Amino acid sequence: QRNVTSSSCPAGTNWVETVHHCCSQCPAGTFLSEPCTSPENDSVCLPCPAGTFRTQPNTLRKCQACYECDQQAFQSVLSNCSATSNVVCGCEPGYFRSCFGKPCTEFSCKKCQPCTGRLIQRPCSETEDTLCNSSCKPDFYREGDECRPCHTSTLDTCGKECQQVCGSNNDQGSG
Amino acid sequence: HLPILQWEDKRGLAFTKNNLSYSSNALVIPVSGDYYVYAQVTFRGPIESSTKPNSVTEIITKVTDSYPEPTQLLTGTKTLSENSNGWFQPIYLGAVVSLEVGDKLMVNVSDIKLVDYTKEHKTFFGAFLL
Amino acid sequence: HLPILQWEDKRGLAFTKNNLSYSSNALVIPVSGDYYVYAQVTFRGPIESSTKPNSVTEIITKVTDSYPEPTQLLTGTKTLSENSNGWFQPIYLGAVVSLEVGDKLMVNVSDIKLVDYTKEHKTFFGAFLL
Amino acid sequence: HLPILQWEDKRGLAFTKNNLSYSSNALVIPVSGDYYVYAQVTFRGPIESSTKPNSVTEIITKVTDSYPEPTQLLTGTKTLSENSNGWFQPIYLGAVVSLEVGDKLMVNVSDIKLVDYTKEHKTFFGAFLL
Repeated sequence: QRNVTSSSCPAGTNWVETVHHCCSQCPAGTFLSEPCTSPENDSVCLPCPAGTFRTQPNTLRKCQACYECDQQAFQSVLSNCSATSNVVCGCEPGYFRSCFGKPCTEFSCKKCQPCTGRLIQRPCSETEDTLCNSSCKPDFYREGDECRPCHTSTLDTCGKECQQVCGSNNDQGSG
Repeated sequence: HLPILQWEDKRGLAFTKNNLSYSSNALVIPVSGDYYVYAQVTFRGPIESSTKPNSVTEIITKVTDSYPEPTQLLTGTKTLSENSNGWFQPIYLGAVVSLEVGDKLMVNVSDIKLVDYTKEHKTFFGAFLL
Repeated sequence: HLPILQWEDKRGLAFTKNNLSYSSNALVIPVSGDYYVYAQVTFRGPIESSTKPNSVTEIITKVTDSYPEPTQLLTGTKTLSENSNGWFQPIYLGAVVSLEVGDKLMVNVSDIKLVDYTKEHKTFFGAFLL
Repeated sequence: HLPILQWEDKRGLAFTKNNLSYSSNALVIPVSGDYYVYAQVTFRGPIESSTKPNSVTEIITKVTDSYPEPTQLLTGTKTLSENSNGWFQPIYLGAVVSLEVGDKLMVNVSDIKLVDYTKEHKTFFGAFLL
């Protein structure tokens, strides 16, 4: 018998060393339970047990263990693990992905910034934090890099910026 | 005692053989001898709970019928200097220890909520007879 | 995929034997069995490139003819809290994995420019059959 | 040279066997071959001395009659970003090295005052023949 080596197996088959045969690949979602021993008696493939998967045709003796979403760190399940696909994780509403390097295989879920007192230029999404408008909303005045509501200001706390924004309102209010 | 980790012993990369068995969170030693015992725990944060830990600890422990208290075999403890954004901290431990048949090996951690259990190749535990 | 490290396999402390061979960046498994596989990568910075990384990752990966995708066997990932002056961060990984003849083992890293390749005793990779 | 650590070789978890002996701070290799050599050192601070170290280093070294200088086999070096309050930093090293009968293995550290020697399961050193 010509010495068939792994590199010369026909398409759809893989070399299985333990039986020195090119055996049919098991379809995605299954694994090689028993290798073929002759053309008549082909590979025996079994479904991946729960919690495991194979995305591709294979002659592996086990399936891969599913990842889990890090629900204690605000991750959510976008799609469950199936026999042919791993779990896909995202972030809970109100959180966005902060990647640890590229590609973004590892990420932590960070709280979206609230843009208090500002208009939202771009809402928080799965992959990006909220983008706040740089200027304050009406009836809010700038204090450092924060926007504060006019109604919380008092005569002695209402500085120049505050008076410009809230001052005219106060006159109307007290008029 | 510190919380004990639970492990997968069959699916994916996990396996047991040569009568080394896994039961109630412990590897059970089938024959007396010297074993290389190892474990890695990847810790990560922040998590919901408010308190930010200042350190993480992993301990490989032995429990034996011949002594009422666990014995700490290997310990890795690391202080955390990371700030509030996401952090990862792997701790690897491994060494040769003399064990008796029936001894049980476990992995304790300072805070189970900080353990990254999401991927089997980030947190693992094993032993082999020399 | 993440960049793959290249290794010295003959000079200095490096060697291969018992038919465990090294070719195109991978250790090639000569006989099926359980192997203790290990690697340490020392990462260091800063380097000229502007962006300061917030983490470093090392992954020992298996490639096999029986499956079209690599399998991640062991992963060490660490966030960097160091400030802008010089930093070093070693990551060691080691565990027992079941391998088939012909399987290839490689080490991937998050950023090859951050790897300290200057001294053979700081970054190393190996495997032995149990 | 960097300071050399001293080790306990009999009491507690410590032991030597198969003619691997310990004398004057070194493991002495009884038979030529490939050994898996490993060590963990837990560093901790602050200590009274004023200067706060910015890094810690652990090196497993070989001394041999056939060469007048020590050979560095494995090195783990880590910068410290921790602030002034208490810190812990474990460094684990392990790999296969080819050794000759009579070779001596030692562990050097950057600063012996920073080594946590208080518990045998935090700082340890060993080797076994493959």
